[in-house]
Amino acid sequence: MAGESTGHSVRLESLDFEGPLELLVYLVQKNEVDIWDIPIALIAEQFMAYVQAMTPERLESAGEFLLMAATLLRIKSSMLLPRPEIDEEELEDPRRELVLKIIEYQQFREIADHLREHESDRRLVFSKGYREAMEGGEDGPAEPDPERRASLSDLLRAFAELMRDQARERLHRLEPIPVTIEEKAAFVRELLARQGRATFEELFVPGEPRTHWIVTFVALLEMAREGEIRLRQGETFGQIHVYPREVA
Amino acid sequence: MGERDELFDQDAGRRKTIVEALLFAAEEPLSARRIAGILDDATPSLVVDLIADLDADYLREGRAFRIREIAGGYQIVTRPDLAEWVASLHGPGSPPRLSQAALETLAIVAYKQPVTRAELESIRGVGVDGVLRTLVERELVRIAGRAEGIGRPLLYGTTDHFLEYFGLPGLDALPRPDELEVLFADRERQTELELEDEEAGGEPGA
Amino acid sequence: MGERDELFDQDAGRRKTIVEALLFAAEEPLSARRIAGILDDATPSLVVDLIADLDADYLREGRAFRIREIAGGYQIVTRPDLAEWVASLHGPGSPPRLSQAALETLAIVAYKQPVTRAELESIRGVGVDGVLRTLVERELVRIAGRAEGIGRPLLYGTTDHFLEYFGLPGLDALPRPDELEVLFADRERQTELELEDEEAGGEPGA
Repeated sequence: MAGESTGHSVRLESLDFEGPLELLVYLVQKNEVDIWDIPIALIAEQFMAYVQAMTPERLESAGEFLLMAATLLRIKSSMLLPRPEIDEEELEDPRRELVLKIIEYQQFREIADHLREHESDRRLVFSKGYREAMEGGEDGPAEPDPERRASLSDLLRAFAELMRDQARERLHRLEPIPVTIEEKAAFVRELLARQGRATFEELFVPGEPRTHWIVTFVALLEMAREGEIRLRQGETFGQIHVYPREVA
Repeated sequence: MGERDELFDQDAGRRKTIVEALLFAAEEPLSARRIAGILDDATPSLVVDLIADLDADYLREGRAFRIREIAGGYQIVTRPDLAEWVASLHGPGSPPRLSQAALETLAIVAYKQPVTRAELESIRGVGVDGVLRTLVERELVRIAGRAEGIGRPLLYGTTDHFLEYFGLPGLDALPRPDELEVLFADRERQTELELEDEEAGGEPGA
Repeated sequence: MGERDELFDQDAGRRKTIVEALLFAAEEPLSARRIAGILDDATPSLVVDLIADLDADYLREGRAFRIREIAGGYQIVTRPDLAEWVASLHGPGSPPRLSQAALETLAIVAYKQPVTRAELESIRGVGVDGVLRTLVERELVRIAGRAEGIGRPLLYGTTDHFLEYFGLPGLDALPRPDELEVLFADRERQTELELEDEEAGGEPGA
């Protein structure tokens, strides 16, 4: 088995491993070696071959691969040291820690596979998409999910974005605002008149300076407050739609 | 019954089941046209028949729901006589969603507490009277004392209910700014008002 | 049938209908406890019976939906064999599947919670910043507090939505590590390992 070591490296290069443990699991399986008695020289050699062939795009995680390579080399050299005769029972196999890590990682990969199956199953079934289901009112359908609870993530994002906006504000404070709220409101009205409704992003012209977007946004808030338009969002990260008031 | 009829019945049953699944899972009332379009091998008027058939099933079997025609479409809704039970689902347990303004204000209170109204307004750049009132009413924010200095303005802080609402074990579980960076950084692109649907799944870099 | 029994039957039927209306109208899975609380005159175990009864009705009547136990509650969902029809309603809008990296990270969080980012990274052998962000944003992972010790790092755990997303009744529906088909043969030594690593789970000699 050990003889044909280098033969693997060619095909190995073309594979994509997210991290060093994934690569190790692959090598252990591919070489069909006993996890409890890993031929460390062989595995280290193949591992290094992969690392050396890593493409520039993968360099982001190169540090992690290199660290593992160093570990493998250290284990390899300590395996070569003559072992003292005493207390062989107590002497730890230098590979042990690594093996435990590989096994633990592999276990979680299997759990991940398990989760993947659940994910697939779950995607085959649908719960009721419409929540307001009470007969009686004649006021037509309610807006989808109007009462979704704000999550911690919503809260944190709100703060993170405020902080960023503030940092930005400080940088841009002196910029004159070259467009007025009225102008942007007129733009929104015109768009709505033309197409009946608009998605949120249609209103923010790509390439415009950020200040324009802010003004558009303020104009929208103003118009919503005045009841001139209505904003609807079906789901958390879903599209926000802008409607003129008249549309029921 | 001839084989042909049997086939026909099977087909009708299959179509009815599909119509039912569609009505059940749709977010809004579905028109017979739309359903027929999905079924592909049925006309709108056949769909209307199937829907009537389903509704009759519900009536006969004593189901808790019926089909109603709303806004040019059909929808499965719970029976009116069960309204009070259904209403108890949406009791005080689920107050309306917090507005973005409320969320932002709350975020600032959480991080800067104890904080005065003036500070909140200076950060948000708009008045926060109404928002603050709502937050206090919903027991997410409380008055935490008075500041020193001129006018001794009220100070605001978050409540225990705030922690409960967001599932936080304690105030110190709020990510610090540096941790927030890690959790929410890189959103620059996406923050540009979500030009693309941002849930682009894969996390190649990680 | 005596008058008494008839009354009883009427009552059981009425309760079943209410349970059905509640399940139908709720936007999230409802626990038997919650339903029992609303019914007021039923125990959770009676509710479980009524739900089983309803589910049997759906099966018998060939309804397009069934009842599933998800995230510690019950929910009416469409039958899996109708998935392609229902999916055509929603168009391509359904959220993307989780990446492999996200799934692996989530698996570790589920088993090791509460867990720090450093622990996640040490098990996966790669950074998890981006993945963690996605998982928090998709509300599959929550902040569960802070660890003791230097820097008091944030701790992460899974959410209820995690269970909903995977259609799991509860965390204990996940396989135990010793139930996994670990492909690295040598079961015996592996069992040894687990005994050392965890609290001795009491799974004597495989």
